[in-house]
Amino acid sequence: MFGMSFYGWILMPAVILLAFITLYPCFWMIVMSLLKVSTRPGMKNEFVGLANYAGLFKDSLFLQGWVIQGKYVGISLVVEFILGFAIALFLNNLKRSANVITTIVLVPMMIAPVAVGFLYLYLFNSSFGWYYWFLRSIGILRQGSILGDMNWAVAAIIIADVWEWTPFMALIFLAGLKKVPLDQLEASKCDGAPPIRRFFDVVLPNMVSVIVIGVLIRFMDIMRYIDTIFVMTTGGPAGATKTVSYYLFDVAFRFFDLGRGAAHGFVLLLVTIIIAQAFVNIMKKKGVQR
Amino acid sequence: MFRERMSRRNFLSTAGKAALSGGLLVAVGGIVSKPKVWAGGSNEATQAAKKAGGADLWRQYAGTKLIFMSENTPPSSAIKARAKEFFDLTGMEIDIRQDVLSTVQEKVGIDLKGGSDAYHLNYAQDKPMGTLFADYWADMSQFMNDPTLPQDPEGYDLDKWGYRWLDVCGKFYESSKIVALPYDNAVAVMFYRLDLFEKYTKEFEKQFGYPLVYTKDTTWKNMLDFMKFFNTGKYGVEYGYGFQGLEGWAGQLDFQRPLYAHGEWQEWDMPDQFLGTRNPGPSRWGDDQSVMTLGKMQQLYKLAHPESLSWDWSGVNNAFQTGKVAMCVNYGEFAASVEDPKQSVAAGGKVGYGMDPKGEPSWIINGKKAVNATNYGIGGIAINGNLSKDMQRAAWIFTVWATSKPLQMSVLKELGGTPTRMSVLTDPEVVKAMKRPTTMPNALTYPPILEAVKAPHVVPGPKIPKWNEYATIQCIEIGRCMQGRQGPEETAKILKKKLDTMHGV
Amino acid sequence: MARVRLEKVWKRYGSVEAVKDLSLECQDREFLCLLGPSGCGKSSTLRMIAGLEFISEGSIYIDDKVVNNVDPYKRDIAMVFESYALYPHKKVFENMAYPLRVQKLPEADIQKRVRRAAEILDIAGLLERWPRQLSGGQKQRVAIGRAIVRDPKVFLLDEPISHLDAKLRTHMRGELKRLHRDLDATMIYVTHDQLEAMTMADRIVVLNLGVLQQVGTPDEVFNHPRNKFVAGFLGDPPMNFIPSQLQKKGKGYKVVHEQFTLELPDSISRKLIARQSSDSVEVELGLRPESFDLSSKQPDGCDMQGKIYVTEPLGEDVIIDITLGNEKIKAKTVIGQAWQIDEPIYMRVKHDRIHLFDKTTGESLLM
Amino acid sequence: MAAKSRETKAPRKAAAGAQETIVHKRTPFMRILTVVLLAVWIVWTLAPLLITALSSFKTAREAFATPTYGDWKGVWNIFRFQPTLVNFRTLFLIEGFWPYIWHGFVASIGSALIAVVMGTLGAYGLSRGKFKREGDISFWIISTRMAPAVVVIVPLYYIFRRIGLLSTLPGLIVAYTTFNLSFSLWLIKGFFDDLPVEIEEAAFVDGDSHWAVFTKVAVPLAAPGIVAAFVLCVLMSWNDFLFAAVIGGHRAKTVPVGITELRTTVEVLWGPINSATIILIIPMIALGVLIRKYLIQGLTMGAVRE
Repeated sequence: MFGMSFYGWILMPAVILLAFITLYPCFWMIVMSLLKVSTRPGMKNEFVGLANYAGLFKDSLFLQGWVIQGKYVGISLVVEFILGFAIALFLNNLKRSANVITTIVLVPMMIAPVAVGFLYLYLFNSSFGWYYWFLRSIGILRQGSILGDMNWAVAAIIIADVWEWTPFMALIFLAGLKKVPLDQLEASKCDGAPPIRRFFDVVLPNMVSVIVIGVLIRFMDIMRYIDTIFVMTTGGPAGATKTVSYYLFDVAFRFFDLGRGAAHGFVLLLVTIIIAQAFVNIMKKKGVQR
Repeated sequence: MFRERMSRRNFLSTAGKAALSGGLLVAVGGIVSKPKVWAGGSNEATQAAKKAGGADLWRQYAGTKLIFMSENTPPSSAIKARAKEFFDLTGMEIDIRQDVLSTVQEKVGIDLKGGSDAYHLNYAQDKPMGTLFADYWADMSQFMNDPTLPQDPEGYDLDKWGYRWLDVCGKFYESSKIVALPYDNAVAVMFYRLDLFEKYTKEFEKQFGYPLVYTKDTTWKNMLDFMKFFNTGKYGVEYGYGFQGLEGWAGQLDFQRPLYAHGEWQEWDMPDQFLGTRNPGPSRWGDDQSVMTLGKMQQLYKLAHPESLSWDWSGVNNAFQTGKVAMCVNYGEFAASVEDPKQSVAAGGKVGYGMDPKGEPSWIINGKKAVNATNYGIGGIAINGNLSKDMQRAAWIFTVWATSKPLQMSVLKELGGTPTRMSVLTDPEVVKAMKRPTTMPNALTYPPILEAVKAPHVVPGPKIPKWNEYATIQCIEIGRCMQGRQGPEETAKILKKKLDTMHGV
Repeated sequence: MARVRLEKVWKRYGSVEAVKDLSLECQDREFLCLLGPSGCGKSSTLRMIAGLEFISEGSIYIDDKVVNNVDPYKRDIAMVFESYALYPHKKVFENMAYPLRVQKLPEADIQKRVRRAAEILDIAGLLERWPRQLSGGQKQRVAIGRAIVRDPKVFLLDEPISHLDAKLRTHMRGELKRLHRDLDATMIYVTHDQLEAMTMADRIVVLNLGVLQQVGTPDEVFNHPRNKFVAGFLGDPPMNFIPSQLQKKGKGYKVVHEQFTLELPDSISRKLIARQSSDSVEVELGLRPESFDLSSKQPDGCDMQGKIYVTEPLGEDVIIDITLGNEKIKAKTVIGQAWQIDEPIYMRVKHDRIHLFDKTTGESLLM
Repeated sequence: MAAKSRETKAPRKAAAGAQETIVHKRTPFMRILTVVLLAVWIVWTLAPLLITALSSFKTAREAFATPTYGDWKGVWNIFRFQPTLVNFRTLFLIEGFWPYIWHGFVASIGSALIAVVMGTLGAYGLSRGKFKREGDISFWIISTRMAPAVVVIVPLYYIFRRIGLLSTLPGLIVAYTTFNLSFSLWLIKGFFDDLPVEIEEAAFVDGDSHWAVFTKVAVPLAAPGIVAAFVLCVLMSWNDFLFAAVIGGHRAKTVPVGITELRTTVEVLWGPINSATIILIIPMIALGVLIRKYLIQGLTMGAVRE
């Protein structure tokens, strides 16, 4: 009767277009990952089975890429989480100017990652960058360089990410804080729990789902985007910021080893999905669906 | 670059105004129709063609539209601005698409490897492009003696160009095929603050026992002294020297200079370094000289500006312009921006240009020579081999036109581009401009360039199909070594292993 | 006006069976109440009649026409939703006019019908308001108004007044009943509130777990419940059930409990004999709180004796909780006597108000 | 949704007020701490933008004028300059940025329109219909958000070349749709899920067909969500770099691509880069503020509501 057919029909256009723009690339990726792509015209692509995948695990840049990616993702997420939570708590404290300040805080999220890269490339430049000047002036950075130093360069891309995305976390947490049930808070207050206890016993458990969603979305995006790194360091110095997603760009578009690139991309996608799924499972286990 | 920007403004202002006034219209046009090249009135070009005596040869593919995928370098911009002349001469439209090199690589790579012909002409930078794609480009030698096609009156022989530049960007792995003609060069020379050198020479002599001058015999060991001297910060700059260690092409070239300077060391043994080879076999990494040089480079890097590893040519140029470093090795075309008082504190005759530092004889243990290792990038124009024969011929007409002496001459005069034909480099007008005061600041670098790009100083770099991967691996490992993360011996060993694995040795 | 008939209707959601083999008929101009606890399938039944849910099996007829595959808007029905379902982006007038606009009636006609409906419902002053500016009762009237402007064949009402406060609910009960009379319409009304069903319905359909329990007039279902579920669901406080033994005694029967023995009157015994009950059966004795005569002193012919556990005065009446051995029962009486907690209390059962149910099946033994 | 939010608004407001005491009491110390920390955060947020914005009006030498280290008075160098439009002039007259802005504008709006129209249809279908493999469809749609762009670009390039979409605005629009469609579908679905079904059912019973219920009742009620999805699609497209660089290319270059090209082989045109950065980010900040209320719901694809 009503239903099925109508809803199916209106879902169709989206599904067809999505299939066209996602399934084919996916299929292509899987096929290519099993081939050794020819390097000269006239030569046939050669079927090599799983050799491309096996090759990945012998490629130290690939393996190192995961370590760097882990550092980048891990530290960024932790810092964004902590700062975001703090800011959310403080924003929550505001009464009158809350809206204006929240609006200011969210500004960085709107900015193109490429632009963020250029902002920080400019600020960290040792010849004329104001942040470089500031760090030198307060003495954190002695004679040295930010983007030319393997440790500082990682810090730099993390700082850029933190700058852009902490507001995202803060806003999500703020939304979460506003949904902590009043009665539970009051009950805990009546039970005489000190503020810290109240935070851990009432506030945090009520925010698990919000936290998981925030971290999950940041995780997914940080795994995909290479724009900021592309602009700021192009993976250097000495490969210090060559995350596994950035290295994929190298393999596919600089080495033009499309077979290897496809295998690389497939593994990256798989790992992202698995970790994301694990997050979702945690959320389900906690039984705190939105 | 001051001059360049000024003249680019002249060239492009017409287009800019059009875009401003009718920005909407132009842009809407972008959706529905293909953008038009500025085609119009001037008959000067037609006259020139007639004078050349073969107007019909030039016009045989009139009506064709050619697409040239190029890096956004000054010569490409200049040619773009002259598309109208080309149209008047040949009746063909030339659509020049400019992108940054990495994007050019991506697009050309996908295009060529997919057997497609979206881009008829490709920018053929010798190493990052040619090594990968040369097999996909058309052989130009078939057109060179073809009487049914226009030919350059000077011809295309090796000696018509800078030292073996035709080989460098036109021949890959075999000498029988020519896949590109050179139209743009970038040669690395030493930029140093002559004013500071003159001012503090006594001071320096007191400390180090010899005068502070830069000559073609200055060695990398002297560089250590210069850096120690300037790094004190007392002499007008913050650091003595800055490298260009940015991963990729810049870093590969930069590391290559000290490596080759000491005993002409190169990664692989090749029959002809200028042609390269498809699989060079086992690498030389790990031999005593390589470890020795790496060790010395570590010392150099310790004293160089700490940002060196993240700089490419423009990064180090910014540092030089802002007076952060007293010396840097950079490509000749940067002279314009260094000499521009609006951008640079070093402008106004304060800069000296010399050959790259020489190898230090005491650091050489393989018994070979110490040289002023000089490397470069030669940009060529190549024709997509996936094109039909007729389209290839049409593309050839553009190639001949774009690499001809008159065009190179005007590009040099107007944009400060860097010519590839010897006839331009030795033109009296250009020779005159090589001394101050000059209207072509880039020409100031030609004397050291012309001296350095010959044997034995010149080093063309390993031309291998896996050049990009090699450059990445090498930059990362040497970079780690320069940051003190791993010792020279260890680095050499890792490089040997990785590069040999890459080639399946 | 129209008749609605359901024939062996099933509704399944995956493996869950919401409505099982339901057959019933709603007469023309009847006020039929679907009554049951939440999850009993009453809403599903109503939504199947409306055409908002698929019918898994069986058929639904409106005026002898099978409507299983007819879209809701072609069934000529009007529905009032529990949440009122007013269109938040339309004013009250437009909300009420909506069904008419869909039918593309002339504007004058629409105006006339909406105004008339508004007058009937006493909301003429609210027509220019937005739904968010209305109170719950007003929204409810608008929702009803939207239903009546159409003059449909059948009105379907899904717990329309359950979100109102108690006082308003009582008021609306009366209003709805009057409306039914004035409109002379067929109405199917879903509720979980037995009081609503009792006061308003011509007939009540009691559902539990998707199964039809009993259909009948309010009097029938209240006084002659077919099973223990119906008996327990209707009445407030609910009927007391006391597990006991039904034994034959001479020609008649008696109910035996460790605390008391109740001799059954002939009228009941006859029914039991007709059922050919065996000599001794486990039964549930069902006694409504109203079916006791209470006394603090032992009267003649006292049936049972208990102890007062607590008293709940209700103004005019009082409910007394009584401990009867291990059982606790509630009795209701007129206020007036001082009942003391923990004092003994003596009860006489109104013999015509006795219910007996089979212990295992829950079926009434008196039907 | 409106009905629902009305019911929940009152208690939520109360909760918001009482949150003040979630962690600490409102002591003067806490108040000062709050003000100070938020002030620091605002400076940290705005400083890069301020420096860049001011630099875009400076000549190169003014922009490069950092003082000696530790010379704190030198901070005023940031504000000491003769405003000039030379960078903007270079950007528009020489580098020809107008078309880039226009391309970005057309491509983002075009793609956002497609994504929102198809997304609204699909979201309604997915939200209200019952499908056998609903979970799989949902997972598929959301998983497209996890695919690294680099992986998608190469095969898309080949398809686009074959059908002639490469390096055209329509091509760029379709390319953006790869990420916009799944995003908007998922986001708008969340808004439809929030609508009480009864309102639509009432419309059904009142005599509307499916299509009429969808257009006259469901879409107007989910309009805020649809608008938010549209704006966010515009934002993501406008900001995109990789697709624009490879699929868009020459004839459909957008501002982010244009910016990266200002880092030329021979010099980094910092002045024009700063101007272009400002041009790139200002409209998006404006859009972001505009849909501020739905921003979080949008960016979390509907999972978190404010």
